[in-house]
Amino acid sequence: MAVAERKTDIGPPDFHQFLAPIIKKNYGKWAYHEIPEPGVMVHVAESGDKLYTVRAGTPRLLSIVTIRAFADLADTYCDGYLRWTSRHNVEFLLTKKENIEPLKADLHKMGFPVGGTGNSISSIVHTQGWVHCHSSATDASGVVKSIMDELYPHFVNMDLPAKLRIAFACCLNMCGAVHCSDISVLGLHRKPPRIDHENLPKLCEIPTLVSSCPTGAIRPATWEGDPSVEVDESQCMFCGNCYTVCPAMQINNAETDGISIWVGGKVSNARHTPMFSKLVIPFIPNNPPRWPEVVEAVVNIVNVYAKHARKHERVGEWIERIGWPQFFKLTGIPFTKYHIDDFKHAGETYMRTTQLRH
Amino acid sequence: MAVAERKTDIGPPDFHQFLAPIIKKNYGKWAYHEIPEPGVMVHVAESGDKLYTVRAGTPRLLSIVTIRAFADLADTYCDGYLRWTSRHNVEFLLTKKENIEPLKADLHKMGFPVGGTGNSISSIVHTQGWVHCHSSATDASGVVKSIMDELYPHFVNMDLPAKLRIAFACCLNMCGAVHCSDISVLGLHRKPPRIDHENLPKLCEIPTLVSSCPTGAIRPATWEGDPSVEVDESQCMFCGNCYTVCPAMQINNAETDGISIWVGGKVSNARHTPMFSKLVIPFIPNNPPRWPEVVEAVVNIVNVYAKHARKHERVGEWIERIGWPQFFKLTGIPFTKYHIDDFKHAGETYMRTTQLRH
Amino acid sequence: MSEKKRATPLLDELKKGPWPSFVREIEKSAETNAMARDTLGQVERSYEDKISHWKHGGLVGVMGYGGGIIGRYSDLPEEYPEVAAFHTYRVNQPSGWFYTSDILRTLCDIWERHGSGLTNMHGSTGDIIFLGSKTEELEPCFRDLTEHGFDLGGSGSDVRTPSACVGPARCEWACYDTLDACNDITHTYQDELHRPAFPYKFKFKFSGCPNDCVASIARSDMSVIGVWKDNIQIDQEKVREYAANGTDIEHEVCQMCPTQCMAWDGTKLTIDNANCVKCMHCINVMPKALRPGKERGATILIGAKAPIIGGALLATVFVPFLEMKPPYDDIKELAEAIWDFWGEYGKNRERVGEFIQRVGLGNFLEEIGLDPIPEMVAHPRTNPYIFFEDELEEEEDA
Amino acid sequence: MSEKKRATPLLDELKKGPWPSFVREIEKSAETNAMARDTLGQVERSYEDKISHWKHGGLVGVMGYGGGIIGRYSDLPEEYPEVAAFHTYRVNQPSGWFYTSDILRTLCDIWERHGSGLTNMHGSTGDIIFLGSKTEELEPCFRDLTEHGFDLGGSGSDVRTPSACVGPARCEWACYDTLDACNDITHTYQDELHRPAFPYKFKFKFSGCPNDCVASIARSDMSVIGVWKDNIQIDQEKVREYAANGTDIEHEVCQMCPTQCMAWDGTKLTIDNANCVKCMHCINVMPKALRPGKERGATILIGAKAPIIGGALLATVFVPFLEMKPPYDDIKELAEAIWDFWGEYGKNRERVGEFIQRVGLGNFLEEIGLDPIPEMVAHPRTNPYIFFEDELEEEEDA
Ligand code: SRM
Ligand code: SRM
Ligand code: SRM
Ligand code: SRM
Ligand code: SF4
Ligand code: SF4
Ligand code: SF4
Ligand code: SF4
Ligand code: SF4
Ligand code: SF4
Ligand code: SF4
Ligand code: SF4
Repeated sequence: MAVAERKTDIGPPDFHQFLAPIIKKNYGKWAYHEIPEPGVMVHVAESGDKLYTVRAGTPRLLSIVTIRAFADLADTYCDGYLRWTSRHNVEFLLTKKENIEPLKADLHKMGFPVGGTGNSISSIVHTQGWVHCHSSATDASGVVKSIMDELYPHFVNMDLPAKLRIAFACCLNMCGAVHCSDISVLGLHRKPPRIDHENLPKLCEIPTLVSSCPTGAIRPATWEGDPSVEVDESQCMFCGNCYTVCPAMQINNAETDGISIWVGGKVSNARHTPMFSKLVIPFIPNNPPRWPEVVEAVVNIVNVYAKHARKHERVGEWIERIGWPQFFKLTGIPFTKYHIDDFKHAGETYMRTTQLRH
Repeated sequence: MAVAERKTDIGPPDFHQFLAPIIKKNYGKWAYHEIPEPGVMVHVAESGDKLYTVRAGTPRLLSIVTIRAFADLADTYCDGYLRWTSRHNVEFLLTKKENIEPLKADLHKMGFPVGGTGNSISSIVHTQGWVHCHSSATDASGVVKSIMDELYPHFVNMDLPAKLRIAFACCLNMCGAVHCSDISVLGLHRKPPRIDHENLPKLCEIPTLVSSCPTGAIRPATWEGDPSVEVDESQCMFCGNCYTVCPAMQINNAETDGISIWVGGKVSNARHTPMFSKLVIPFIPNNPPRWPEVVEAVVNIVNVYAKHARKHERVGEWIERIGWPQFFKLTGIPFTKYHIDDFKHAGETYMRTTQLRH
Repeated sequence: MSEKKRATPLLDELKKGPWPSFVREIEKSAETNAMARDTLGQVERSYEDKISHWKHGGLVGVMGYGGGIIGRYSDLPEEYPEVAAFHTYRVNQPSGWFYTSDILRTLCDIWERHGSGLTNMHGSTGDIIFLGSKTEELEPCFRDLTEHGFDLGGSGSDVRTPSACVGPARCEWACYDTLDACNDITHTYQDELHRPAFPYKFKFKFSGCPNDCVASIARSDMSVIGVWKDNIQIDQEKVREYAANGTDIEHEVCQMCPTQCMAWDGTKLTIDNANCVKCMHCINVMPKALRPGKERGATILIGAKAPIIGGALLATVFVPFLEMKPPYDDIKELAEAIWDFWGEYGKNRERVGEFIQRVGLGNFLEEIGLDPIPEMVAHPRTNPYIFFEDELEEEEDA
Repeated sequence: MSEKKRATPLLDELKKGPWPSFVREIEKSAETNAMARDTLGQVERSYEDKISHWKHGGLVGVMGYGGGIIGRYSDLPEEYPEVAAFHTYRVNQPSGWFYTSDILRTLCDIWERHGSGLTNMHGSTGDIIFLGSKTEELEPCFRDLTEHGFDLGGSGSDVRTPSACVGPARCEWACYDTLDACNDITHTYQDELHRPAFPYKFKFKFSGCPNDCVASIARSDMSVIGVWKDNIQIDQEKVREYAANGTDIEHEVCQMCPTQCMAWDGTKLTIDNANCVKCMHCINVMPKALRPGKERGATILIGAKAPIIGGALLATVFVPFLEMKPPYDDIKELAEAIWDFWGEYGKNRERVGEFIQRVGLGNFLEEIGLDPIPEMVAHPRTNPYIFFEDELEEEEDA
């Protein structure tokens, strides 16, 4: 009986029911927008209607207590209409210009900064870390919070040459945009998996496990008469893919896990085509609760970029203009053999021209 | 006795003995050069001395009869001093300006065109073909002669947007600059090797042969009880490397061998970094003695380039500016699946941006 | 239930500073919710030990679905019993992440009844994440959700929850209706979303223009990016206004155009539209003066992914321009043709982008019935290793 | 000896047209030389059959040398007996291909005595090619050559005949003495050139500036390309002269500079030399006005090759700037360090460029004792697959 009533495959609710009347009316008929101040946008419709957006940063991990408070603010200032952005910011959608200031004041009181628009640093796209994931080489939320505390002025101001997008991921699965961000902070393991031979045959399919390794480091083997695997440690680059497919391949390691820093990726097709992020700091040890070395490294890169890039130049575009040697020089980051690619298409990254600055 | 006198490892003769006195005097002290007319250069030394160079095209394959004739010309006009260039042209090195015209007249009489300087098409760098090599999928000298007969005006004039460098090779070994030329003409095989099982074990080492195949198409096998190899024909892309290491893997095939055309490579570091040539016509059958389809294809590309490129723009730079879709449109060359890379780094050549012309 | 609030000196450090604190968020829920309380405890413990205390999930889920729930267990269940099981729901968000205050309260009420009271707004793929549920609550919570109009998103080897930029709801540059396309595709593929039957995950993302505000070109197996075919619309008066107000049009606009197809003579901006690659830069800088053209549609790109395991990939152009009108049959046909071929020949855990590289783009196109065109490649091949197969077949036939 | 001139109707077609004809060249020798006569015959036969009639060479050579001769046999020896064996000599050219009429006549006389009278001036690697010798003539011809000061070049898995651009002998841009460097290196490595002991061939090429007139960056295992470190020398008066004579300095020079580091205000050209990448373009366009700087040397690049078998490679920067003074010890040390490592671990028929890719540039540098610097890469790695080996070692030591 009860089972018969069970609804499935209904899909997400139709978004139309959540659109404000001004949006329904001017849907697809917006003429232009302006950003009168950080965190505030006005979109002007062909009809002349004006929609004001107030954007606030969040920690992404939200208690229902906070969500209800946002709902209350929306009721007070914008007839209950709000949305989230693709970078975890909340946006209040106002029709009354005079509501902007009081809304901002309330958000400020609640501790949510208004900003993230235009040439600013928006919220960091990030992942679970020690709050939820079994693979994480570091925490996510804590590192992100520590970095954003320092970059806060760049969130509430629009004082950079261009948008600067930061992403964080706690392991090589890179659940987010780490592979294509202006600055990326990436957790990584640095030890081969420890094999739990006892439980391996019960928990994992050996052929799947063997084929999961990108470098072919895992081979079938027997352990005390039972089927298991062995790892050629010299071939392991600690990607953790074996651990993803098999819990008996423990990759986490409190002593050697930590963080790497990458720069120069982008997603948009504006000016330069999309680019991957490139390694700049291979390793910084985990130093909770505030990861000061990581914060310092990110702030340093932001500062050097802010000082040297031209208007509209994203981090990767700026570095392409000045050249990587100059980037390493200006930031004072040492260049090591780890920076030189040695994966599948490594040869494509070697410098194959004499065009160098001397 | 006789053996004792035998000289070895003496190396090449010291070039100094072949340098004209004006060169010795101004060695490393040249100030600038000019190209007063096609095929004639004047290099002015800091001392004010002027060295005139008259450059003439040759078929590269030269009889000693011709070389002696060049020697005679050098005696007559420039005290016996001459050189060859890295593209098979002969250069007479004059100190007397008044000797330029008579030298040009003599060369003309002998059938050697003066030109190849500046924004021209210089001689084609090429290989042996049916004149000497066992691997050749086509002749070299005949194709080159047929093409240069048509491009002759671009050798004796400097009427192109930039230098245009053509290379020819008769097989995938590419003995020359085919992989990095503005236009390349490349002989290719299109059938898997025919295995001479009878002689194979005598002529070839099977492990070397097996490992010679870039796609792993060759496997050890037995043939009538004797060791030999087999070829997985679906994996063979006809590179001929097996034939290079083993004569029993006959790759030449009169019916299916032929020619492909490539464009957009360059070597110099001027403006754009060096680039590889890219495939534009996958296959044209061999049609001796004058390969009219090949000649037509090359002339078409030269004409379209001459018409559309900007000054100083090499072929590859021009195409990068207008985009490959436009190149195929302007030349009328059809785009096929063969143009899409499917070798090791193929994915790196896919279009990974929305930046397209519509 | 762990009643006592434990001391969390390390996490307390993360309540300091101007950026809003996730620790405070957990604490807010912890005031009334024991799971949130144990979350705090276990995370503090991770901060001490510098290691995750979560274990793999195993097969948990709701009846009849193969995805939508990520199973999770504590490796310290005795110390933090309330989070011994701590699964997440991926609740499929409405297109464009639009909400009303009412619907948000409805969601909060459901999550108050069944879980930790902690969420992610949103997960990286775009779902509403309900963070931390006990195994026995999975089915009841699911019922509560569907009764209020929500369903689960994807996980595992299925269609993943599609997402879309704000599009025509607020953005003047949207070249098609991203929200509708996302909603339509999501509803069409409910079965593929809930019942994993692919070699690996398959993500759709919809951006209204080449700015790509949902990062689709980097993060989706099928990336649909709005674009126009005709000329950029110019309001010369407004261009002059920008110039008067301090925009350096020569340097900020013309010289930064990737194809250098613009010219500014101090009073008039000219665009050689045949060479414009629709990068958006000039429009981004002068939104009042320039607008995308009127003949609008989308570019379809295939195969982006994060690095695991063959290396990260950006998506590849498959269709330079497609009109985007409901019911979006062209896109669906393309997706289904891809699934058929990849579904049959893709290896386990091989994303479609990696599969294409393995079989070769040319072969892949042939199999799914799309003609090769030069727009699909940055440049033609540079190596001479051509498989002349047609030739062979022709001759075998003869 | 085949006395009769055979009919060659196909080749006769190639005597027509304005470009000098190789057929006429063969005919010139054929008037007095039977081998040349049979060459004509066999090539005509190839034109009829559309196939090469040459077979592999086997091991032919001169005493004590492992290279310098390419063996060749006809597959129609009965029809063309004079070319039944038709080997080539690679005679090491003088640096820069400089000759006097006398030395050319000497070479012609030698070749008249011992072979077909046909040559290539020059082969693609740079050698003087004597085209077509019988086996029994190999040793006598070699003696004749060495007695007149010539030696053989390379073939097989050895150092190949180095070559150099015209350099300081005639070119105002030569940043080092290409001719001397080439000559010095060739003489230093006579043993490596004549006695193949490497995994595969190793080519040196010397260009005096980044125009790279011997294509070294594309065709040599060690490419030595001249460059300067300081500022481009400008003669502003001459720049104005070019402008007056029609050079569009803004468009032809400044806008084509790859780093956009130049500015022209109508009377003065300024160069931001810190951002100049020494591409040569501006100097090429205005040779009277601009000259390379005064602090000169060379960039050393390693590992170019044609496609067989792993795909073509351009050379990789190893040393951005090296002073180039005899006896060129730095270059020699580098070459020898490379040979040591590649010689020991390179596979048969693996060029050094492919070897570097197989072992990884980072590891390779470590083995040959060169520090990694960012100039060696177009950009740092984009994938996160880092082998943290030092870390492991350190800890194992501890
Ligand atoms: C709200 C949001 C879409 C959504 O549906 O949620 C959005 C909205 C707008 N984007 Fe975006 N973008 C949003 C994420 C993105 C992303 C995705 C990401 O960051 O992960 C990108 C790609 C980033 C990248 O390249 O790495 C993105 C690249 C752009 C660009 C191109 C910037 C560039 O020069 O590369 C523009 C144009 C501009 O800002 O000039 C743009 C412009 C805009 C405009 C001005 C469009 C408009 O006319 O309304 C919107 C306000 C931008 C602002 O914040 O200043 N939007 N935008 C997203 C807000 C994220 C946030 O909270 O910060
Ligand atoms: C004689 C020779 C060197 C030698 O030792 O033999 C030579 C000599 C000169 N080269 Fe070269 N280059 C010579 C082969 C090359 C090559 C190699 C090749 O073609 O295989 C290249 C690289 C080609 C490529 O990129 O694919 C080459 C790229 C250049 C360039 C750069 C052109 C560009 O814009 O990319 C210049 C600069 C210029 O011409 O403006 C140049 C300039 C020069 C100058 C003007 C240098 C000078 O001041 O004397 C010389 C006369 C050029 C002319 O012919 O107009 N030379 N030059 C070679 C003549 C070949 C021939 O007979 O045609
Ligand atoms: C929750 C979320 C991160 C977050 O905090 O937001 C997430 C979490 C996990 N991802 Fe992810 N991925 C999430 C978005 C992504 C994205 C971003 C996106 O979709 O735009 C990516 C990169 C884009 C892509 O798909 O390539 C991503 C690439 C991966 C990978 C990489 C392998 C691959 O090529 O797909 C894995 C590994 C796997 O699938 O086994 C992975 C696996 C996982 C697992 C299931 C861990 C595992 O080994 O099984 C994580 C569960 C964590 C947990 O305990 O909750 N996750 N994952 C995101 C989903 C939330 C949502 O539904 O909204
Ligand atoms: C004679 C010459 C072509 C010409 O007509 O000029 C030539 C002819 C041959 N080359 Fe070459 N190569 C010649 C310059 C080149 C060059 C150009 C260069 O050196 O600048 C290259 C490309 C650059 C490079 O080294 O990568 C070149 C790349 C090859 C390859 C490709 C494999 C490789 O990676 O090295 C082979 C295959 C082999 O080595 O087995 C090859 C093999 C051959 C063989 C020996 C054929 C074979 O399979 O054994 C050819 C003998 C032909 C014959 O019957 O005489 N030849 N060969 C050139 C040498 C003349 C000279 O000494 O001056
Ligand atoms: S990035 Fe890794 S550790 Fe972090 S949530 Fe994704 S799978 Fe888990
Ligand atoms: S961590 Fe990665 S490289 Fe190491 S064994 Fe596991 S799958 Fe292989
Ligand atoms: S390109 Fe091939 S066929 Fe031509 S000479 Fe070189 S090895 Fe011989
Ligand atoms: S021709 Fe090339 S691909 Fe074919 S079998 Fe021989 S080596 Fe392999
Ligand atoms: S992707 Fe384009 S259409 Fe969509 S929100 Fe961003 S700028 Fe607007
Ligand atoms: S959209 Fe981009 S490519 Fe087109 S004109 Fe504007 S800046 Fe240039
Ligand atoms: S490489 Fe440079 S130095 Fe040598 S000839 Fe060419 S232009 Fe002159
Ligand atoms: S040499 Fe090249 S990079 Fe340097 S200023 Fe001249 S054009 Fe620019």
